[in-house]
Amino acid sequence: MRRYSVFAVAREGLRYHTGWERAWRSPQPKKKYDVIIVGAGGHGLATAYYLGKNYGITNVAIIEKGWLGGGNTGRNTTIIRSNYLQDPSAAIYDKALKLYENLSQDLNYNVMFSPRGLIMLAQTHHEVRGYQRTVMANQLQGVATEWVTPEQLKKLVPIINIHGPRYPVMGGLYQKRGGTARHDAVAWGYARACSDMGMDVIQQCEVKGVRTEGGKVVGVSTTKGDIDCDKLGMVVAGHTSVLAEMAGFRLPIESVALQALVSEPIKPCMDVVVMANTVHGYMSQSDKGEMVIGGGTDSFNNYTQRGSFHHIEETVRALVETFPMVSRLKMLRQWGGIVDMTGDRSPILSKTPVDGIFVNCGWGTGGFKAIPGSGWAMAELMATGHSPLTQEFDMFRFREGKFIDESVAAGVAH
Amino acid sequence: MSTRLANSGRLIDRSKPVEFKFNGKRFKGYEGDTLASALFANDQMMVGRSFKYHRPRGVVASGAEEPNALFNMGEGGRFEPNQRATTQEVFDGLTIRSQNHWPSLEFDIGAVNQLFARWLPAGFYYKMFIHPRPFWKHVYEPFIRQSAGLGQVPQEKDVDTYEHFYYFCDVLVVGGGIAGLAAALKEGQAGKKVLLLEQTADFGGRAVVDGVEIDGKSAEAWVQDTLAALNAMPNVTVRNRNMASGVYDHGYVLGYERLTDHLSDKSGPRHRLWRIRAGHIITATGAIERPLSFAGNDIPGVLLAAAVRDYVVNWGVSVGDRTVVVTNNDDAYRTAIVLKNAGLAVPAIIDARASGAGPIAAEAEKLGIRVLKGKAIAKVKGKTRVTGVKVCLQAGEGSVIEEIACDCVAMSGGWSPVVHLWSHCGGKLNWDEDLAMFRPDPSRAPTGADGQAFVSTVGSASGYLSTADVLKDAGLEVATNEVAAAPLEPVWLMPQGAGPKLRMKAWLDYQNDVKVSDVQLAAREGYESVEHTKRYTTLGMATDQGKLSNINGLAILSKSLDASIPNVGTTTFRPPYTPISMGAITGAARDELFQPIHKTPMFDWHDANGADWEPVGHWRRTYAYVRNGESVHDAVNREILNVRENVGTLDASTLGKIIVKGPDAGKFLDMLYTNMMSTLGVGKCRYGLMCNENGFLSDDGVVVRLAEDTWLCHTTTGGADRIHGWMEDWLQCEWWDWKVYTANVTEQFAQIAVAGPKARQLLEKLGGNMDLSKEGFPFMTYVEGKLGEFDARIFRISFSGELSYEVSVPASQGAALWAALQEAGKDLGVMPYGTEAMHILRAEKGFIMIGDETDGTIIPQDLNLQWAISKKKEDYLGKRAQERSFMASPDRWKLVGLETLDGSVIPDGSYVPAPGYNPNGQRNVQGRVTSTYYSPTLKRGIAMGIVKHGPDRMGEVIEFNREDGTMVKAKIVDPVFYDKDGEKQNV
Amino acid sequence: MSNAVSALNGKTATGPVTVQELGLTGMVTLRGDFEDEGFAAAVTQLTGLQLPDVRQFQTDGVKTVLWMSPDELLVVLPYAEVNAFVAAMNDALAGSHYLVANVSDARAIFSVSGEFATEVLGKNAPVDFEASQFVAGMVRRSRVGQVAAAYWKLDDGSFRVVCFRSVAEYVFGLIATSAKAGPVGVY
Amino acid sequence: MLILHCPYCGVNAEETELAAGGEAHLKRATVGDSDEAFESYLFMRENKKGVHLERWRHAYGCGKWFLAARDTATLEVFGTYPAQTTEPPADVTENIRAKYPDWSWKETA
Ligand SMILES: Cc1cc2nc3c(=O)[nH]c(=O)nc-3n(C[C@H](O)[C@H](O)[C@H](O)COP(=O)(O)OP(=O)(O)OC[C@H]3O[C@@H](n4cnc5c(N)ncnc54)[C@H](O)[C@@H]3O)c2cc1C
Ligand SMILES: NC(=O)c1ccc[n+]([C@@H]2O[C@H](COP(=O)([O-])OP(=O)(O)OC[C@H]3O[C@@H](n4cnc5c(N)ncnc54)[C@H](O)[C@@H]3O)[C@@H](O)[C@H]2O)c1
Ligand SMILES: Cc1cc2nc3c(=O)[nH]c(=O)nc-3n(C[C@H](O)[C@H](O)[C@H](O)COP(=O)(O)O)c2cc1C
Ligand SMILES: [Zn+2]
Repeated sequence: MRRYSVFAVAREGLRYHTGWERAWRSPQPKKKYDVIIVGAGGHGLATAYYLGKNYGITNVAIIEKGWLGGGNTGRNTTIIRSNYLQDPSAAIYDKALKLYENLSQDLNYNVMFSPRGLIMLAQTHHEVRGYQRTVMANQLQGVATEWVTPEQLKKLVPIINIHGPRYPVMGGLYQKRGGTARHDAVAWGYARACSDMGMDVIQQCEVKGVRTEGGKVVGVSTTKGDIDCDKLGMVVAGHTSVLAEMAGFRLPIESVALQALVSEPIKPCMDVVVMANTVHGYMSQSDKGEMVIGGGTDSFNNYTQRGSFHHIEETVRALVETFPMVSRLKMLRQWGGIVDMTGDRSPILSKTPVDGIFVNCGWGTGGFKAIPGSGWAMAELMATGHSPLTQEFDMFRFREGKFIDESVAAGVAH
Repeated sequence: MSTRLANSGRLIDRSKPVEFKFNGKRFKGYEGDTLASALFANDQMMVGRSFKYHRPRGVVASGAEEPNALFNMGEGGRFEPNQRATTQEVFDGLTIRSQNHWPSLEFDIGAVNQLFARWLPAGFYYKMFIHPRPFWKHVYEPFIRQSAGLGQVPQEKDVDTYEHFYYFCDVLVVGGGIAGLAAALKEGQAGKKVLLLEQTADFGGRAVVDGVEIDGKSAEAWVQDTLAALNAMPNVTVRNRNMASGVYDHGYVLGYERLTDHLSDKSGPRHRLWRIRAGHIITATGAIERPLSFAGNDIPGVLLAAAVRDYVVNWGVSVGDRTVVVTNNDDAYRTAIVLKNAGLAVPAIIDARASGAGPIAAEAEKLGIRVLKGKAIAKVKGKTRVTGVKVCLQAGEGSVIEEIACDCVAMSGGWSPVVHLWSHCGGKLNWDEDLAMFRPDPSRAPTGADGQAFVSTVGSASGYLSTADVLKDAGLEVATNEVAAAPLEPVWLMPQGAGPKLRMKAWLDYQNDVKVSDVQLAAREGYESVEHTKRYTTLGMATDQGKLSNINGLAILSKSLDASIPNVGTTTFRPPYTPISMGAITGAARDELFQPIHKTPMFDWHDANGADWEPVGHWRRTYAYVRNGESVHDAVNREILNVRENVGTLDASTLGKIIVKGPDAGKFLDMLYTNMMSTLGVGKCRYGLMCNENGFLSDDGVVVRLAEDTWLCHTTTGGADRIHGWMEDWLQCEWWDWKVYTANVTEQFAQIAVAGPKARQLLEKLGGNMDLSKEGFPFMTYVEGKLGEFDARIFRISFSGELSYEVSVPASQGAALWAALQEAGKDLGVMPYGTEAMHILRAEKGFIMIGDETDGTIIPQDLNLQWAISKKKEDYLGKRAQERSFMASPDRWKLVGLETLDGSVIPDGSYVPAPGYNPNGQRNVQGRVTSTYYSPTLKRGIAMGIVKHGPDRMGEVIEFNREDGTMVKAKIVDPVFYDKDGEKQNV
Repeated sequence: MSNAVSALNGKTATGPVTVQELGLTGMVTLRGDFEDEGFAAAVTQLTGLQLPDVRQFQTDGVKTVLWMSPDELLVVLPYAEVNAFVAAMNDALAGSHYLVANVSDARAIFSVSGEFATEVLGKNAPVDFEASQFVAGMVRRSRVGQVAAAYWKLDDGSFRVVCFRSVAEYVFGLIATSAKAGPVGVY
Repeated sequence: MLILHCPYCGVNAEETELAAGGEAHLKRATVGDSDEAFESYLFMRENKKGVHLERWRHAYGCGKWFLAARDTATLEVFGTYPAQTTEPPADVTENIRAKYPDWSWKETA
């Protein structure tokens, strides 16, 4: 693979960039692969990447029904943080954050990871206690987070109104290492690296059926024909229930729409990500200048990638209250994605009732930040049958009542 | 130069001049002008700088599709970035400033980017800035961000107001051109309730500009007549300056009405967001002209042909003195003719079609206009404005045949129907080879709640271009004076064989600086999906959402992939059609009306007496009553001690109160609560616990049996609606044959806790007809009657551990009772106390608090509440869940009291580390604090927490972490810190 | 009760559209089986009014009986008569399965009247208030802004709006603001 | 922005007047039932892409729960019906079959 560098760009510039090769091949499916990953979103691609990188398993196909990165990975608000409350969450999200910190170099593709810092506002006494609990938990988990006062916060976010008449800001949970990354680049960078390892990223190919024999997976049927495999990874987010049904089991998952919107671009005015969970809104500014805004999910099952406008309304209302300047910006575009919500709102990385089938799903409203860590752990699980990072995220936890609940300490998704 | 013409201008009122400021300079215009037309009238060609290369930019269009002319507009609380000059009407006193340049529009440092342009192709940043690692965050990213971003940041709070309006109609017609007017007329005559929205100030769309004749009368006249007919119909409503911004599922449409944006007088709401429910939606949104892709097509002075025409006909301004028209279709000839008739020079029409135009060509030539066939523009000359064009063969690679001097280029690459609204909910498109356009496919329309199509299109929005066809599509057979047009020839690149040098100067997306070469690069690198190309090049992601660039871009993409255009497909159309203000989305819900505040009947008293407010759900409760010179913390301690020594009053009105009545009410409550409620004696109170089906504690409160078949259930604040809904859920959906009625009477009563050794004295001072003596009114019972002049029901329950009563009166009497208690209690030292004192009082007594001891993962057993779990019942909500292995495990953390050795207060949220680390390298933990306070009564820090095997480890000293990394030592003790034997509450 | 006060103590905003909190007003929630003659009879006997049809109300100008749900009515009557009415209802229905509760103080009741009252209400509720759709005699439970509310329309074209007491100020503020902002000009 | 017809008060209520309640016709598992049975009652969801039988409450209206048959892929509503039933009524089933001829409900399949 031609490596990317400023020199390569300089050289190409002189010949009108006619020399660049494809970022990834678009191959026809082979008859059989050692591993098939369904879903070329961030998690699917990362799983494949670490299968190759960490375990030398490269006879892998990543099968995508649409265009790679076109699912939630391609439509998320890119918040990255690891200040989660529960141990298993903090472990996998912080693994992800550490990998993000070197991802551009690792993939030789600039994913624009931007550790600009992230603040969760505390606007009630309950939230204050909740976030202080998180700070304490994070300390023992080896995740650096800190509590900031309203005054410190105002310095970090000049456009915020800390004296809001309704919910004055009482402080915030601050993770300096948190931030954002260029979502599409994450998918593209992994796809390029997978392709370079000889893996097949097969787009425009929908999995229509899962073939099993004697309780063991043997392959999938797709719109490009049957493809065999020894192991199958289902990494299809909002469509997990559909895939599971093909394989004959159910999961504790419901698919609902989550929306986001962007404002028209303006000059840089907020160099940190702010989440205001009492009022249900969060905002960051992209490198192009748009304010990237998100809020809560719809409440009904939905596969349309369209949400209900009243949630946009609630979110915008909340942000105008928190950042008065927002009132005079304009909404440029709104969109939705289908997120996979589990019974305890935490992900599932697990073996399944079918031998050889593994599932990586349930990231719901917050899985972009987890992509590298999830891929790393999932690869370990699929290759070795066990991973300390995935252990607690087993799908059978619901039977024992062993939940991983992040909502407890005023904690939230994104 | 561009200038105001002596006559013409159907939209401007020359008798009403207005003055406005551009970059500090005074400009003149007329009422009816848009900013764009007014700027042209003042020969202001250059209006801004592009996003990436900071290239000079001029106006290209005359409507919503304009990508370039965006301004910082207004001042202070009315400042707004990125206002579109082509849709903003001028008014007296308007001020605007151009964007995205430093130090000035004419001289912009950022323009150096142009020199590096060839090294800054699409996606260059993915390939560069990778090393050294820290540089991205600290060097590269800040630079990129600063050079991007367009408009300035609003600094002051918005001083305008906004509102919403719900509207319901049978048919919504979007677009006030002839198609929309005709469609509205038809539906109106059919007796439907019709709403017609037009985004601009005036009606008639293109037809009135083109000067078409409809059945012998001018389009202008036809439009006025039709409007008059519509206005005469009671069942038809017509609104202008109201844009349908988005179509949502089940016939929901947002109308963005701009009420004062065009006025100097800003009083009243600025925008009104219509929430329309339409049985059916007809989009008559017309078509948008496409640019042509030739080198230098972004230089100021290059405009869409129809726009140049609009400026002359609608606003009486000429963009240039000498205009070269370049086209692949007949419509642009109209522009040449209009210009010529206005006395302006048209040196040539450059028609890419070898066969040229239809009859209209003769008309042009008759006026002395030179028509070049099969020719193209090789390159536009000029830097900050057009100075001429180099002509070449369309079929060739761009070798120049001749140069033509001009100061304006009017281009037309054909038309694209406005299909946005059709597509928002999934309406599909067909590619029309002949017209080279995507047209709505009626057989694949968006479907609504009934599974039927709920959007249709008429007119140019359906892809019809001649006036006759447009009106036919709207159901009207008319005769027009239009001559037949020769077929258009698709031209996606000009000239056809343009080399890399030219392609690098052929713009597709003017605002985001995306050129033909960028799309070709994306294709070359495998970003083949149109969605990949969009995201890799940012084509169509600017504030105009690619209204001009998308089709041209994907045509280039399909050529590069040599796939057919329909196979490449379009990107997804998303609302809004053009950007809408966040203020409009917010509507009236700001400041006081941002969210409802729930207030108890005593709210005003609290507010007047130093209440430090705490939001609890949407309620406002008093955290503490702060006296002058006191800190909140002092106030809390004072309130606590006063309850312990004298008597305090707490506003407990927010507690939920639900009546449960019926023959099966007892049975029902036994399922709802972990306790047995059916056996509770009439007149008695019992503390009860509720769990969800997952076994976790969800609420608690005192249950009172009012009568044989009637119970009163108290819930936590904010629990009221949730628990009432929960009850109704089970009664309606699971046990619908049980005879039980519920009523949420929370707000019917004001409730006041009167707690402290002198509580009884205080109540007795009010007098009344109830026996409040120890014997006559035992603990955990209630009495009903007159307390002084108040109609009261008094519960003898205690959450503070003191002698305590909860007095409940009709809400209308709450304020008076509260005042009476303060008055009567003066000499007893009565003081009101707030929620924080209440929390600490209960903590001193070891009472748990929902939300502190519980967090959604706690089962009653964790809190040693087995005593509240009936063993006799075979079922209650949550019982089965609590039998699951993990819930039954002896290793679950259990509630204990905690006493710091040094008397200090354990920090909130603190954890108890255990030896060693888990497989993920995290420190093991064995417990955490759940409530922790300074106890003024005990003069030391006290706390409750849950600890592994806690109750078996009484006396053991464990360590809690602090944020600074140090540890606090605390002894495990009984959670009841104060009055262990409960003597004080039983006096 | 001498010193009893309603949520906003009669607060009024006058203008082309007038918004007024009606002060202490008797309101009783009545739940029972509408099919059961006994129930219907009791209601008619004590109010002198027929059981209203679905989403309708019956009124004699003093007492009003409103349909709230398939098994719930709201009886509006003079404040002073409430206790007696509740007692009488208890006697009349004794032995049957029903629920009667005085909710006079749990609610706030407003009158909204004037030229463009329909448009004012239409600014804050997803309800078609257009005269031909929302006719006198009709009840509609919905929202006003972010809180629950019930609307009904009298013969004189004015509306009654009922909401919970604790949000009376919010509701008043919202409707008064909408009134002050002026007409939309469609009805 | 869905509209659903409330079978109790006849209002075509918009989403903001309603509260969604998830999959309908769940059979409550409880004491005496296996861990598996209890798990599937509480958590395992059909989450169908296609016909979904679900619960809604007319929260801002008559307060009653009702059930709806809705297509989660197209948002078409085949019908709504009272909650006091253990399976979809015939007319609703018919409407569904008009679109999906061989549709049959899991329980009656
Ligand atoms: C609006 C929005 C905002 C969000 N904001 C954040 C945020 O700020 N921070 C954060 O961390 N997370 C956020 N998330 C969540 C995050 O986007 C997701 O958790 C994450 O992207 C999931 O990645 P994935 O690879 O698992 O799924 P996806 O990216 O959705 O990939 C799944 C892929 O599987 C494919 N697929 C499905 N079915 C089939 C089939 N039958 N055959 C073949 N392929 C199939 C799909 O086409 C898709 O490409 C947000 C999500 C949304 C929708
Ligand atoms: N000969 C050609 O090549 C050609 C090409 C295009 C149009 N035309 C002529 O233009 C006319 C087309 O008539 P028409 O009525 O179909 O289209 P139109 O363009 O004349 O009118 C469309 C109207 O809809 C409005 N509109 C667009 N989007 C809107 C939105 N979201 N909300 C509110 N309003 C919106 C526009 O402001 C415009 O007034 C005919 O006379 C036709 O001959 C000719
Ligand atoms: C972080 C982020 C920033 C975005 N910025 C823009 C933008 O500047 N302009 C734009 O048109 N869309 C922007 N989008 C939205 C995308 O155009 C697109 O709507 C989204 O990825 C969902 O895809 P879809 O609309 O094709 O379904 C952005 C999306 C994300 C996730
Ligand atoms: Zn209803």
